[in-house]
Amino acid sequence: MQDDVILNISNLSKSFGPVKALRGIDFELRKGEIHAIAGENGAGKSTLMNVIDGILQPDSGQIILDGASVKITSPTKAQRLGIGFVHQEIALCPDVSVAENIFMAKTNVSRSWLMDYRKLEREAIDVFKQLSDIDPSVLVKSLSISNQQLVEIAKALTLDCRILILDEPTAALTEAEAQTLFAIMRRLADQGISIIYISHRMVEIFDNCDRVSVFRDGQHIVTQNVKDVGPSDVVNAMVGRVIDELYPEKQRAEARSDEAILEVRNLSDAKRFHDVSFALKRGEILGIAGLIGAGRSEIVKGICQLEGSVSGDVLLNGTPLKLKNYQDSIANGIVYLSEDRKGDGVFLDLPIAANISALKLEQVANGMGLIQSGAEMAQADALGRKLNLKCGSLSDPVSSLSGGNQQKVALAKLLSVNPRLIFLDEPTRGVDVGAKSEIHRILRDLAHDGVGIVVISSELPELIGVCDRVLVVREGRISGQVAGDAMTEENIMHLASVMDADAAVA
Amino acid sequence: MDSTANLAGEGTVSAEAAPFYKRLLRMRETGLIVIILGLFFIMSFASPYFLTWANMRAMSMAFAVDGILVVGMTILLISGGIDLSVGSVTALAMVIAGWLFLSGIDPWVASGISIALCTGIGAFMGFFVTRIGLHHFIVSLAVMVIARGACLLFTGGRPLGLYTLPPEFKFIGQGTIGPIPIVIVIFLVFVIAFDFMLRRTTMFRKVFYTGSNEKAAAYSGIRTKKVIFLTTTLCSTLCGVAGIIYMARFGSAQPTFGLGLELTIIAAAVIGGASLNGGSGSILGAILGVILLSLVSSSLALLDVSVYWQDIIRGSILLAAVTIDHYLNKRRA
Amino acid sequence: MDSTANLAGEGTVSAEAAPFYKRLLRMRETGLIVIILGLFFIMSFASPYFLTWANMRAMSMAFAVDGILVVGMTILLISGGIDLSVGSVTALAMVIAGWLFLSGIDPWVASGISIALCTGIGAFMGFFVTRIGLHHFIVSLAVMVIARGACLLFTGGRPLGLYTLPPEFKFIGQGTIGPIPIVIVIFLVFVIAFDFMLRRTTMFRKVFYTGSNEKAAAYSGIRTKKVIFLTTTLCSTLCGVAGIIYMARFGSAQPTFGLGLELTIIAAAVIGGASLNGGSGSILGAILGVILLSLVSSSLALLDVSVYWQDIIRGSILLAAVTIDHYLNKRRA
Amino acid sequence: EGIMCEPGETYIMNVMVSGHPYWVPVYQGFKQAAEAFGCETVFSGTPDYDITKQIASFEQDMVKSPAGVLLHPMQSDPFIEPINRAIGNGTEIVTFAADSPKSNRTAYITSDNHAEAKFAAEEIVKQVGDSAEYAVLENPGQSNHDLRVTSLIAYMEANYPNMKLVGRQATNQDSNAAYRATSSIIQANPEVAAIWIPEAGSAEGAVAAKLEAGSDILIMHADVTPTTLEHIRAGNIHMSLNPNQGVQGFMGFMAVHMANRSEIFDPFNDWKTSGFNPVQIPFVDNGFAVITQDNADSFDLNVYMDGRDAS
Ligand SMILES: Nc1ncnc2c1ncn2[C@@H]1O[C@H](COP(=O)(O)OP(=O)(O)OP(=O)(O)O)[C@@H](O)[C@H]1O
Ligand SMILES: Nc1ncnc2c1ncn2[C@@H]1O[C@H](COP(=O)(O)OP(=O)(O)OP(=O)(O)O)[C@@H](O)[C@H]1O
Ligand SMILES: [Mg+2]
Ligand SMILES: [Mg+2]
Repeated sequence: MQDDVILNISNLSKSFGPVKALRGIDFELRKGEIHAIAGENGAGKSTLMNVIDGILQPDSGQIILDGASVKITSPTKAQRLGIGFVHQEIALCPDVSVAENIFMAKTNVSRSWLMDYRKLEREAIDVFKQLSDIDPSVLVKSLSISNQQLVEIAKALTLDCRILILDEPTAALTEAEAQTLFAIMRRLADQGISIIYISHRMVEIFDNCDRVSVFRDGQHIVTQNVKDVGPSDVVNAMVGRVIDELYPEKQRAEARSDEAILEVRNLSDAKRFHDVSFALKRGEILGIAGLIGAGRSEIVKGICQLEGSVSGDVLLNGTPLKLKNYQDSIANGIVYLSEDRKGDGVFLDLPIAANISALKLEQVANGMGLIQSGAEMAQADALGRKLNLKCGSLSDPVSSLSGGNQQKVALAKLLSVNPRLIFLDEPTRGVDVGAKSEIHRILRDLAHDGVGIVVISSELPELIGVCDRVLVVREGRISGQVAGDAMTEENIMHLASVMDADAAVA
Repeated sequence: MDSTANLAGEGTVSAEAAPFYKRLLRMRETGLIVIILGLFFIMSFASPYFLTWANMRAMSMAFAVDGILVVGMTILLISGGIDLSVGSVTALAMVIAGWLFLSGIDPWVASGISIALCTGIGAFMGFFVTRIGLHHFIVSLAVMVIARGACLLFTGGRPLGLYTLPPEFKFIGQGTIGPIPIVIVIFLVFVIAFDFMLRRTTMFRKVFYTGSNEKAAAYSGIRTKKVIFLTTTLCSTLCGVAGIIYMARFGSAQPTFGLGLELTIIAAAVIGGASLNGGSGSILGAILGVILLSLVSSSLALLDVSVYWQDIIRGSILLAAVTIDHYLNKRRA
Repeated sequence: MDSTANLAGEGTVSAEAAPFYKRLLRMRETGLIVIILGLFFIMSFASPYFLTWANMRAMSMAFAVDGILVVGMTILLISGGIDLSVGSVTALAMVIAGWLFLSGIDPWVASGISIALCTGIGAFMGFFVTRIGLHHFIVSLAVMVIARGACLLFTGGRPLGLYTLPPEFKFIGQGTIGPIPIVIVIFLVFVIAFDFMLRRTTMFRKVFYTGSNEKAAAYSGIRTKKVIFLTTTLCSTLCGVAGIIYMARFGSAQPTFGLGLELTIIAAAVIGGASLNGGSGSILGAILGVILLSLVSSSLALLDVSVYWQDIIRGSILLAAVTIDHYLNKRRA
Repeated sequence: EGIMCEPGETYIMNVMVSGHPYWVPVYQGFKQAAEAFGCETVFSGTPDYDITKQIASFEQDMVKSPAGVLLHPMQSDPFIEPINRAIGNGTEIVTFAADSPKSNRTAYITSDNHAEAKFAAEEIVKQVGDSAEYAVLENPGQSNHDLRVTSLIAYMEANYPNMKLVGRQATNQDSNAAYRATSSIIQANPEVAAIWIPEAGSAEGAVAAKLEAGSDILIMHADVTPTTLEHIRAGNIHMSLNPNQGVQGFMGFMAVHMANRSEIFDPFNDWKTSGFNPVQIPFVDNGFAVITQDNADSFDLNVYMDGRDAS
């Protein structure tokens, strides 16, 4: 048994200034296993992976690979040692084609002098056959964030590695792509490749992994065989308390209202969606499901006047809106949480507090337009507490936060303005179980208070758990909706991929 | 960490709790202040003339008006832009105002028209950047050439002698309040006002958002194009103001004024912590940058260093200063 | 779509399937070619001397050596850097080689030493950028000042007369092969070689990766610091080469050569599609940029446009050209 | 004692673009005169083409209370106030090569650019006849270069109406720009017979264009560099008019030193009541030399500077 330990981390520590991200971590990985790592946001999961990949250098501790102590000084070195890494934050070259991005590492070590673009594209198509149908000759910057995520995965799959690290690869993927990925992972594991799999989705861990390690506050808590434990044990170890109800209680039948907060009629834009009509009732949380590229984000951005020019009518509380741009939307209390956190969700270089106040600076300013730093801090502090934000200081830049905590900053920004209608595109992307259920509770409370909530999510259990009704979008049209007991993964997947009819409404 | 500098001074909970000297140590600008004080210390030993009032006055007069230009440039850099036309637009401001004055127009009115024209030039550049979608670099380069051409056209290439400017007009460039030259007073007013506004007002905070991540700013409901348009325009307007002050100071308008000035101004802003990628910078830092550059030039002149060595020494000090500053900041962060 | 330029010709499957004229239409450079042809068309009507062999030859000589500089600058820009020192390093190359020659060293050896020295300067800048972590802008600005100072130091500010250079050395600057000047031949060799390498070799593809997203490139195992170090060094080395050719051509070494040249070179690269944020650009485009700028200047001279109007016209054409190019690219995308 | 300097009595020569070789022989003349009187000299100014910096350096010179300054003011009017203040504080000021006429400076030493232009015009007509095409390169914004050109054109128009100006290009001392401009002029005007260039940097580019085009255009220029000197020797450049820089510096020193010793002089005028320095010299022409194939050997600055100290 001991023999097939391929990677052994012992007593490893790493600090960022005053923040102790890892404190004496121990961790072992066996040959051919899929090893899940779970932990709250900021527990130090990504930091450990960055150390293993040579991106960060540990302050102390040892990395033992195949029984020998190694110093991994750079990703180049890690690659040579057979370590492949899918990053939590997408790191691709936007000005370069998909094919070249995928084979960047290969190109780097290639002994050939000349590029063979045709070969690259052929091989890229081969890789994608398993995953998706992205055209390998397009530039990465023209892809949506979820497709970029797929490219990032494809990139790691082409590496000749013995250890493959996947840091929340499914955060922006839908069920279908995720399942493809799991199949690939299993096959690789069978070939003897060891996989470290980081995720906040318990289902994925329990369906696909062999062992699970739990981290908390930069420490290793426990490692167990998946089959010996249940999700609640893991959650328990993660947050140090029992989370009894993952999802808040839904809208009760008698609370249902016919009053529409939002009504959308025949919304179309030039190419991405057509004839979209739906209504959001008072007190309900409406979900939007669909496959990657179905056009969910586009529809919502269209309503908010964020992108493109749309035709059709939008009514808020019965009055038609004449929105010309997103500023109008915000003025009307309509806000949008972007799915691309790093690209357009947060200001990475600016302080956390300044990020949270960005949507409506007037709230933290006095009558003369002077920003009151006290008020700004207080606002950030209050919202940060509410969302369980883990940070050193509120004046640190957002770039110093863990992925999930960055997501909380983005969310705090929206909540800061007391909106009347919120569109959330992948709201809990990368957020840990505890904070996630807190966010769901907040959404439910807001809905109860009459705020319109529309959630787009690729995580079907989340949609089913939190929404009262789910619209399904396929190829830019609403292909149906499900509610009540009809709200099952099967029904939604069905609508998203083939059938075009109204499913039963309870 | 660089980029938090601008907001940190005011913002952080911890900073407000910390004692004054600790806050000072954490400031982005402290490194520069240390370097400048170091040079002061060395110079006061190297030359008996250095710490005289006359020398201090001469040295401050040498950077005061450039200081106004660097304010505009810093704000533009923070918003993610850049302006290569500052030198020639400043010259054009002098030339137009001088030309109008010589055509019989009241110098104050002429100055107003000239500054308005500079604002127009800025708006012109802003239009090409925000509406057409060209890069600031190339637009301002074209405008730099055009404005220089316009200077030649209005003067026939010869400096305009404006000796007849009324004394109350020249006063803004040559007068003093007590022992303090008016130019220095104007400089201080601009610097303090813009430093305060940039740190504190919601209006200028949007400049930081826009420069830090234009898309995220747009997704936060900020009219980023408008912000960029305005910072571009402001920079040119300040060129107009600087041109008028120079005209009053020199009593002439020189078509070749400010050749290569753009690089000095950008360098000063960058030394002071402004990022060429936008999103960070501070007026105080940029002014310290101008002071540093000017101090080095003045010191070399005062010490009668051979001209054949001056550039080498100047460049080396510049490089050494930014390196030291970089390390001081890194240590603190 | 801008940034596909680099691949378009060679890379995309779809492009290879499409007929030639369609591929041409899709190229980033087509807009510039159209604009240049347009100017050619207008000029051949405006002046009967325009389309003469002698005029074409003179026009090409005027941009050939700058073309070598723009190759280095473009590659550096693609990697995410910038170099303000090209003008003074080119001058320094002339001055050092000339000075060594006048001290009795064989001109070929002197040139070799001088080019090696420029490489050293590039390595020096690369060190400060990659090891210390300073920005290209500020490092190259300091080096620009230092190199200019070194020019003064080596010449006492006086141009070096190198009339006694042996004829076989002058040949590289003044000779012809058949009707074609050697300078043009050298220029073409550099351009074609680097254009090919940048499009096709794995080595230079890493430059694109590094400039497009340094972090992503580093995660893929590319030694991005090394790449940046090398592109910085290459740019200075090519300054050395250009300096030697200029020396052979003019038979003199002027310490003041190339003042302000950096802006022209950067502008040419940017007009040709290089991004100031790194990650995109092409040699062909940059060369077209140099040709465009040079063509405008030559045409204005040929038409004997009043000097007081020339700058205004030149700047306006530059602005118009980039605007048209921008629209042509947008339409196609 | 008397006309000789006291120990430590220092005279400063202040210029802009102080690395420019033009100042080198001027300063030699200045220094030679100073040595004759046992005075000390300093070469000062700014390496930049920047009025603000030159004024700052001038004012910093004043901090040292020198006996006198030989000043090349980059612009006339901005220096009025600093010059007058310096004189008020007991430092005598003399200008050279560029003037500040409205100030109280006591003397102005310069080349007569009109005389140079007139000489050049006459020489061109002598060589190519009085009904030919000619061209000029110029450097708008620099007054002495500007005068050399405008004055030549005016002289031609007034005296030789059949001389036709066919090209007028700004090249700003940049040899590559001058190459381009001259090439174009030669292409556009096959008949062009002569070109007048107000400085030497552009002449280097112009002669390269001439040689490449195989043209026999007559090149005349002002100032000289080693390269243009060689081309004069080789006959590629017809001649160059070079201001007597040495005289400029020598007489400049004399003027400022004499102004400082004005107590030895009591002229027949109102100086006592007006309060002006009695040693007032409105204008000294330092003259110019004509460099041709025959005398070129005497104009090699590097040979001249051999064994001399530039600063
Ligand atoms: N560059 C940095 N500078 C300062 N602090 C950092 C930096 N990177 C990470 N941290 C801190 O280290 C801690 C661990 O972060 P890490 O990214 O490893 O968390 P994580 O477990 O991956 O969380 P998530 O689930 O949200 O991705 C966090 O408190 C984070 O704020
Ligand atoms: N900037 C863009 N340029 C070109 N096509 C785009 C752009 N953004 C999105 N698309 C395309 O528009 C379609 C709809 O994208 P959208 O982002 O709305 O899908 P989605 O349903 O939100 O799925 P996901 O966000 O999971 O990719 C997709 O085919 C996508 O590739
Ligand atoms: Mg993480
Ligand atoms: Mg989406």
